[in-house]
Amino acid sequence: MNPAPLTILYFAWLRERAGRSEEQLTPPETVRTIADLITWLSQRSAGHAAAFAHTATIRCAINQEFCDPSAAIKPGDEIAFFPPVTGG
Amino acid sequence: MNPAPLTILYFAWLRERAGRSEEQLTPPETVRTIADLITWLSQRSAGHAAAFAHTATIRCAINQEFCDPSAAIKPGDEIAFFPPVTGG
Amino acid sequence: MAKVNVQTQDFDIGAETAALTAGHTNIGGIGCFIGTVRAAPPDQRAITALTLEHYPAMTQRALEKIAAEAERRWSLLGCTVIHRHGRLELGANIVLVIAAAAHRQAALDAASFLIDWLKTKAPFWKQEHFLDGATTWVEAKSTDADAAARWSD
Amino acid sequence: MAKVNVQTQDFDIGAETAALTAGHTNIGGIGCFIGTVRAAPPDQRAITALTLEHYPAMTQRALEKIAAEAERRWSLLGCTVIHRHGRLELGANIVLVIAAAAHRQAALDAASFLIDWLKTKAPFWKQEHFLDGATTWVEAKSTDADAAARWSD
Repeated sequence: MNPAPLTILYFAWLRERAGRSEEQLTPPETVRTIADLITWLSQRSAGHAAAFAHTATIRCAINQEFCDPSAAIKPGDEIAFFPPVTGG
Repeated sequence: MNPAPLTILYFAWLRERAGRSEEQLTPPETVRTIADLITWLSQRSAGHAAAFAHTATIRCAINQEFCDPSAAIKPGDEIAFFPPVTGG
Repeated sequence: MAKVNVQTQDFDIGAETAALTAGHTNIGGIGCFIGTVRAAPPDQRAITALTLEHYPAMTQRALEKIAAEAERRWSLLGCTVIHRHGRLELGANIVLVIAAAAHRQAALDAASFLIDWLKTKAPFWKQEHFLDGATTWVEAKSTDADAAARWSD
Repeated sequence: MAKVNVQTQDFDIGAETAALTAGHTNIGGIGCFIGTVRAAPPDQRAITALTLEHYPAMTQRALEKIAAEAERRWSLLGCTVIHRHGRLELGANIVLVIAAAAHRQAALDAASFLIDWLKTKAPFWKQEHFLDGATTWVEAKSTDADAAARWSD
């Protein structure tokens, strides 16, 4: 049985640069953390590369909780990438 | 011509103790400050004496502006006595 | 110029906020405070209502001075102060302050300042009514003087 | 439990305040903040509107956590947080926070806390619309991070 895919979400200018708001992907087993995932995603298209070009301004969440790039991911997780929040 | 009388106003528990909310009085010329006026008023009745018994908790205003007991008074002034304010 | 009202009737924070902001597009934040008649804590004598006495000839002017000071310190784009007097039942509104500014910190700080200064510089006196018909005058709190002193004269 | 809404439609501070306080007699103070869409300063490019994007699956929960933290820190007797999303014109309401407590300082501090944490911990992103149809994403301000940091985690 294959592992459940990740759901990857993009918001604000990451969504615009990536050219998509959501995708379902199953990265290789070597992708263990958010940082690994960013490296892997960046190689998928020019849009992905543009979205992840400035890692210092990218924030992320796993299953709707903010997390650090060092956070571990597991099959089936919902991973969201976005700029620092500007609500209120 | 006689000098214009002072208008003396009492609020809250000073009003209740003095048994009046307002009176028109012309003190002798030796009454020059609020402190002098308090001393003079205290001798007018038991109610006045009770109203002014605890000078530390009495606040005052001359012509609708807060003032100190050392402030000078002049004929025709509106002098108000009251406890520390408790609005809001 | 601030709107300052001293009145017996209740106020409507929605209507007051709408009036304050109408036609403005440079407001980014609005800070408000409402003070209400609170029941006594369980370990104290039960209050049924308050009566707010004030010094009519002085109150309006005193509140206008406080509002003008807030407008000056925080460059407010709008300011409303409404204080009720007379008998007020448990849960009733007593006072409303609203401060509108370009940025949130100014709006919130100005609202805090308005209520802190109002507590020590506006000529109102609260009388508590108890269940048995007795009354007592509320004593000024040193904590209110301390709060007002945060905003030096 | 706080009332938390994420919605496109406008809110009514009068109705929200009334709902929050209905039936309570132990509330002494209500602190509120409204954030609104502000025109750009004269020396900057003119804004015509904002679009607020958010992360639907996360927003409600993030706001509930912030509100629960405020309720815990200040023993609030009521708390409401409403945040709009979608396109919002100049002058429109964006966000409302209300905190009710026994005493005014708690109510005002909790309202400040709510908006400060919301600015850095709720998944919303503002896009500015300009007169010529161009758009840009608003950058996060370091002053917002500083304001949120006043209330340590």
